[in-house]
Amino acid sequence: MSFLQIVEGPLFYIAAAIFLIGAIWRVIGIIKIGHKRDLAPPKGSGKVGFVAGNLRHFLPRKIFAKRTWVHIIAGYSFHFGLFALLLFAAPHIDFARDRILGFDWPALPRWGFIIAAQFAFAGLIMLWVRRFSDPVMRLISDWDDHIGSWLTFLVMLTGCLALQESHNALKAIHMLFVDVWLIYFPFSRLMHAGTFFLSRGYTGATYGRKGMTL
Amino acid sequence: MMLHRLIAAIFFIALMLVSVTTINAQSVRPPGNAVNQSTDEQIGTSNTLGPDSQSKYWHDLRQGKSGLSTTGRSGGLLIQAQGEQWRLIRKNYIIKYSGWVLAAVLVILVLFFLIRGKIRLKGGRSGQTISRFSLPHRTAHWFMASIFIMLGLSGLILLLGRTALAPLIGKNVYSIFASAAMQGHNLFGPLFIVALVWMYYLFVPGNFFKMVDLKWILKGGGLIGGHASAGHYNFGEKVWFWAVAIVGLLISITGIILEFPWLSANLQLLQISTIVHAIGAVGLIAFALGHIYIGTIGMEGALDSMTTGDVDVNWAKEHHDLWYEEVTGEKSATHDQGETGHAQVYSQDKITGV
Amino acid sequence: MARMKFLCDAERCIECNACVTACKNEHEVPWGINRRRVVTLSDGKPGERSISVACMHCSDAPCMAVCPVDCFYQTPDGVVLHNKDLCIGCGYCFFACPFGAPQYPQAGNFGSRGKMDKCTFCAGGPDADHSAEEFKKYGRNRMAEGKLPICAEMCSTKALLAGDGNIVSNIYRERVVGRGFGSGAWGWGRAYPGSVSN
Amino acid sequence: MLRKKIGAVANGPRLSSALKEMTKGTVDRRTFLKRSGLAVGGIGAAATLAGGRVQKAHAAGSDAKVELKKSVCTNCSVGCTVMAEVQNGVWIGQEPGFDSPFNLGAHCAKGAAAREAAHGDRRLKYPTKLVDGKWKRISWDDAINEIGDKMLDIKKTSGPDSVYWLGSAKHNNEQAYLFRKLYAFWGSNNGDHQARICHSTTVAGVANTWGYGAMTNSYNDIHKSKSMILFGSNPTEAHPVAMQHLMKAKENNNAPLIVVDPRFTRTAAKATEFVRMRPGTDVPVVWGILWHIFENGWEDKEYIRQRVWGLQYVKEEVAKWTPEETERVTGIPGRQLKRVARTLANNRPGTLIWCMGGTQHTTGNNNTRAYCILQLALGNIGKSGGGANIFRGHDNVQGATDFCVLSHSLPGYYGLKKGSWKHWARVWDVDYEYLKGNFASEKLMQSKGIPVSRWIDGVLEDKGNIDQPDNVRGMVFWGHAPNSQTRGVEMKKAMEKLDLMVVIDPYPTVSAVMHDRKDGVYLLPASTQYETYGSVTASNRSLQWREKVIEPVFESLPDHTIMYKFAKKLGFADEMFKHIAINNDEPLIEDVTREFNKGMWTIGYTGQTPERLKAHMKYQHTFDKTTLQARGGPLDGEYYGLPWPCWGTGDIKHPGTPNLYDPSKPVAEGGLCFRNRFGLKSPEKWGSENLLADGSYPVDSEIKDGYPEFTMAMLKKLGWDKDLTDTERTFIEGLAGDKTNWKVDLTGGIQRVAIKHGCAPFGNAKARTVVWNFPDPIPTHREPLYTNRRDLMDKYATYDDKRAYRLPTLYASIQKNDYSKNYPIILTSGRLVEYEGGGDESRSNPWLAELQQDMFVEINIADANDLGIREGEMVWVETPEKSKIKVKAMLTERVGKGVAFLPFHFGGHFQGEDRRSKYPEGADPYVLGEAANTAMTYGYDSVTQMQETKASLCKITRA
Repeated sequence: MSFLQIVEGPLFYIAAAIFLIGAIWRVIGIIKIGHKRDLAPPKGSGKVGFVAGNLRHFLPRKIFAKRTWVHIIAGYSFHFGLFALLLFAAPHIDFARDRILGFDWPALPRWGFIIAAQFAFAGLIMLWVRRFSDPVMRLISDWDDHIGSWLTFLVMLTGCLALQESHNALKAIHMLFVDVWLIYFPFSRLMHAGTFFLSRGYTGATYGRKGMTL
Repeated sequence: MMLHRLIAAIFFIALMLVSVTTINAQSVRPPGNAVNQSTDEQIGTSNTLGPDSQSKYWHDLRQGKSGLSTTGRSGGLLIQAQGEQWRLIRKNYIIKYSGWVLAAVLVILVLFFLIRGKIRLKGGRSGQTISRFSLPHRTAHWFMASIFIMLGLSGLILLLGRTALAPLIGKNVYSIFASAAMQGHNLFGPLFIVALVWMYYLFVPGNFFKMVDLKWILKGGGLIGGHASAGHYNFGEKVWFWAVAIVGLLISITGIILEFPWLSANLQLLQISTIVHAIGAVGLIAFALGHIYIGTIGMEGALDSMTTGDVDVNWAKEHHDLWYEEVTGEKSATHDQGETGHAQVYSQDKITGV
Repeated sequence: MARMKFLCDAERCIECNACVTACKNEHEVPWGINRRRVVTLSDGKPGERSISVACMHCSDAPCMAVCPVDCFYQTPDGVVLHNKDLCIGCGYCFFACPFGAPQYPQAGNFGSRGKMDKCTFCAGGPDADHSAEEFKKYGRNRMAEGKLPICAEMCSTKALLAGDGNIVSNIYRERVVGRGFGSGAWGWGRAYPGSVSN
Repeated sequence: MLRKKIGAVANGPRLSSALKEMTKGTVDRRTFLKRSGLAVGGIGAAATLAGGRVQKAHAAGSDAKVELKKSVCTNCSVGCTVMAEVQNGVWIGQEPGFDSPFNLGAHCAKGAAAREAAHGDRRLKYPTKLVDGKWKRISWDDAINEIGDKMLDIKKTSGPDSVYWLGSAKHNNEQAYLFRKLYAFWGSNNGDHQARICHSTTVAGVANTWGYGAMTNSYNDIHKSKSMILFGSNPTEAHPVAMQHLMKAKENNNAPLIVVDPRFTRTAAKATEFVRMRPGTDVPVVWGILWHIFENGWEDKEYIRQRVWGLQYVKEEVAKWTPEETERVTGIPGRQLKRVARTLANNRPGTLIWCMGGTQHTTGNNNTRAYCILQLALGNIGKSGGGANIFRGHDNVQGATDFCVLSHSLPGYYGLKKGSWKHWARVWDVDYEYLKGNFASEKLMQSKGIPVSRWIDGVLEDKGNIDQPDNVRGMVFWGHAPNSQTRGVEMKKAMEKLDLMVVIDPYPTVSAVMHDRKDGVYLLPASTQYETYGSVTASNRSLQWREKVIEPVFESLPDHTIMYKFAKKLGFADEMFKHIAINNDEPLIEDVTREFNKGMWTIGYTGQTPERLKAHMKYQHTFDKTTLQARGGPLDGEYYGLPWPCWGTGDIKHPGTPNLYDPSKPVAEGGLCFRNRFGLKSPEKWGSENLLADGSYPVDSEIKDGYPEFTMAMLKKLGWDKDLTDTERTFIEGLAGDKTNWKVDLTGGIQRVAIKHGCAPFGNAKARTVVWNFPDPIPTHREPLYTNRRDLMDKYATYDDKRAYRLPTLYASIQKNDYSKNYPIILTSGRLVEYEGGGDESRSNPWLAELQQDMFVEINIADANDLGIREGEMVWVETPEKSKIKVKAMLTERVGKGVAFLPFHFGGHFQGEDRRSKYPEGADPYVLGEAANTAMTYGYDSVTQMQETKASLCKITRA
């Protein structure tokens, strides 16, 4: 069995299983915390607040937008770029069809792929640069943040270096990082990808019950 | 100042757009063969052979005369004579000298470090800092830096890999590197342009040359003839800035041409582009080595300006006295006489303690 | 050892494109890639001449010299071949080749060219002779079967000659003598410098 | 440091070998291209991903044995041998057929891509019918039943002449013969094929001059020519492999190559002299040349005395064509024609070649006869290296013509007279009365049917104006591209008026999409000739035997199988296939060959038995590449492909006739003289002169002078009847006794005896230069119907309107209108090397389609500048009949000022509208374009109804 076969075969499935189980475990853990008892009768709906909280936070607040516009643009650039890459890159769709789902959907053309990658890279680099050059960010960042950023960066980079799709070695390296990333994901801040709904929703729900509009 | 920067930035972008559109315009021109020279229809025995002698015919071909073909974009061209020149320039000059140039710069830096050592702060660290680069400045710088390194490394692998790398790791493995390098290079290339424009916009104020720079040169940047005064940027930094801006522009334009080959049907343009691109890039990399040296191990306290953005007051006084004065209104000890006339008084809160 | 050469007799080439389709048919070259093409000069005017052109398998091949991954090699017969496993599609061989021989699946955005494809003198590539891999990447290996390139073999007017340089130049010389007037053979001096020719 | 570096080098190979495994496999480029959307480079690029390609790669990898099959290219008439490599029933490659004396391994673009034609994935895949505007798949049985019922219904209500059987030059000889037989048994003469619109004027003109209407020599014989003159012929594009032979003459003999054409064609580029003429002035050009020849006494006087009749009448006409008058009409300077004349006179024997540029005119028959007269005056006919070398268009158009898939004759040019029918009834072993019973009337049985060029009028013309009971109501397009015919706009109307349209073809053809019908159209997939076998006649009259390369692909069936199915459905299969074995609905090809061997006495298709033809293919390598004669080997002395006439039965082993009318050989060894076909004396009006040859006869002839054609009576008179065998004598006596002539003697006895005594069975006569039974007995110039030279109208006006072939035909009533103001540019058309015919097959071949992706019009640069048109722009080309096409402009000096040229292979667009969506799914050709003939105008030859495609008028405007 070649190295590539291992990293995109058994190792990938193991990593994916750890990812899934870990993520579910994390989410259950959060849900199990429950919410604080209301001290007064709720004035509004917690459910509406949950949704509103999630939606509202997608829009940057004016007061922050002015000061941290680089951060905000970089954040959107990175996240949208990454999702476009992840979900609509032709090789990814092929992989998903052949190894996981069994069906496929339209892919981005190659140039679309590359533009998405450029957005993602630009965003990620800016975010990471900010992480060590902004004193506040530097202070509140720990190893977990850096490892998460770097792992994501390496997954993206190795993926893009393998764009020619002619050398299995490049693909194998990419897949190796993917596997590591998947294993690392649920136990790190990368998990924010799944939990930010809950936290934003929690806050939103609290506000909702208190009758605050966001 | 804001207006100044905007105009500069717009000019910069416009220049790039123009360069791209001119390339494009070339491709919509009728090909050379569409321009017919009407020859008088000859009623002679050779009325099927045309007016030219055989040898002239083949000679013209050799010089790149083209015809018509049903296949391909450049199908009409038979012999492109300049390919050979391109190959020779690449082989005999670029590949040959770029390695030497980079190696020489490294050697000089090592020697310089060995001889001169780290430039220490004469007064030591004061413990007080002064804000030199804002967060956006730093973000832009590091954004550029990371992309520059990516491009530089991948570019060098492609340029020198066959000579330097392939014999070490074998053709098969090297091909993997080269493939990755090419994909990476093509991917990060456009980001370089984004970084370049952004950086230009942020850094262009203060980077225009002034009289003080002449004095700085005469004093060899402080190496000879004692302390050389400098504003926010000294002459060396200004040169570096303009080198990045201008050479970077060249690299960007040629890079676009190479990255989107369909923009131009002109093979010669592509060939010239690779040459300009390579020369410019090697030059910038060499310069960057110096920049990195002086920013890190070469000078105490210099790196702070790009990490925290705050530099030690003593560092500011020693290396950018005029700027220090400008910001604080305070006369620095090392300052040359008679240069403070225009300095304005700034409030004390520009200086922050640790 | 024979030194393989192509020679196109422009006095005979009639731009029937048989060489082009014969090549495509033999090697299953995809749409958009033409390992061989025919160029007509002075189209529609007195002096019109056509020349079939592909990789000329140069003696000192420029493509070989510039390839950043060194994927080219020359067989003992003088045929210039390349290894597609190594090729990274950078396009440098196309810049260097005097005859525009290298072809790429798609010269698209962001430097995407795909792996270079060019005339192999019907001699396949580095993979095992007659293997499915070889066929897929380089097409048929006629040389290994003891046959000459299909384009020249099928040329409608026998304008395109291929084979051992001595024989090819003898045939051509005889023709030139027979015609009573001659022309320099196109591309010959360029592709095979220093070799005996017309 | 240094040590470490060395270590790294040593490490290198280890590292690389460790990674080697990873570098090995590559991602399948096809799937990658598909997914990443890189393949959006047009339909062609997408198609390279389709399944068709993969099959070969698969086969190439397997270890099954590779078989070599010999077939013959199905494009032009050169007859190039296609060597097919077949593995596991898959055609995996082509090798050059070096043994073939015709092509010596060479191919043009089409031949080199032949494999794609058979394995192509744009083929019609199963029977399909149009239902409510949508194509619906049906079974073969349903298709035959539905079509057959409809035909029988039409026959019942309107008579058999209301179904039109349009055959093909793509059929092999056996299929062509069966097709001719099919519509004879159906009971109509309304059948025809492409020859009508390609060389019918040649056949009529040439046959009426010296006997047979075919290429006199061969492509290979051109090797011996000392000069070559081409009229309206562009072999570099139409017959590329033929150029090989021309080049040989040019290089080895220093033979001047003269091209007379309105365009500076690619052939002209290889010529030594190019004569640019005004389209439609062939007769003046020839007379202009002959004027100099007669003026200087360069004609071959002795030859003319012995073998040519009537030249003094021609001289009178030629005398009118002084250099000044010639230049006024043709635009060619007198001194150039003088040089041409001198060149031809000084370099004898010279060959004269013509093609569509000469034939497709309202005066086509005049042109062809003029060419013949030029060659006769120079004494070039009947000589090796000379001859009238008429390059035919399709691979078997010579054969299909010989089997008379035409509306005016029975196989072998027997005509439609009662005797002709009776002859064939004997061959077919059916009763004459039975055949007659199938026809509407005996009169219609013996009258010419509607020619293919006029089927439109057969549909659209007022019923009362047609000489048959009803209009044409059902059309069968059996291997015919409608876009090869003029008047596209009216054709669309005609198609829409029909009750039934049947298209039988490997490809849907433009017939499938040209009209806006909602139903009543059937597409039946026929196999290509690579999927069946049989004989095919090349332009030089040689027959070659094709092997079956692969089994029919998809649901396609060979044409003869489909014919049998129809015959069975229409109720005459038993009679029609009486002596032909049927195997699973497929008639046995060899039996068909043997059957026509029994009846084709006139032109000597009798000696070419299947066995002999197969042997010729097998021993191809033993034939001389110039003389075509086998040297040694089992076929010693025979000529390659037994070029007809191959006299007598196969048993007498006649070697075939390499060059017609060549008296330098005994008849038994392929020699001949001119045929006695027009009686013994010319009519009174033309001097009542003796037409028999004078002192010229084939070597070893026992009659040392001219003689009439052989009959039993003549044999008896000469005392040669005692050489007949008993069976022969019995048959002859039983047939018509002394009146029995060489053409109807089914035993071949008369031929055998005549040849035994060194005589040609068809007599020994003079060629006639005055065809007294034609509208213009001496070829005369008449301006095209649409002409912009109104100043020539008084002297060179066209014919009066007339009736021919059951239909009224217009001449003067069109020419009298002056369109030259609004339509100032002369429009002509021609071929491209990559495509053939209507182009459906070649435009569906990716290798070829890639090379010519746009329909274009060649416009002279000066005209284009006057009109404000630039290179590559779209333009409208509109003709006086108000039909117009939208095409790309190509600015070139190839066409002269005032002339525009259209290639005619495109189709699928109609007056600016792209009709790709109307094709059955997956069967649309890669390349579509406007059909040149959509715009081409009315105009038909006065003898054969050949369409006028080479000289019309148009205006060109920016689109």
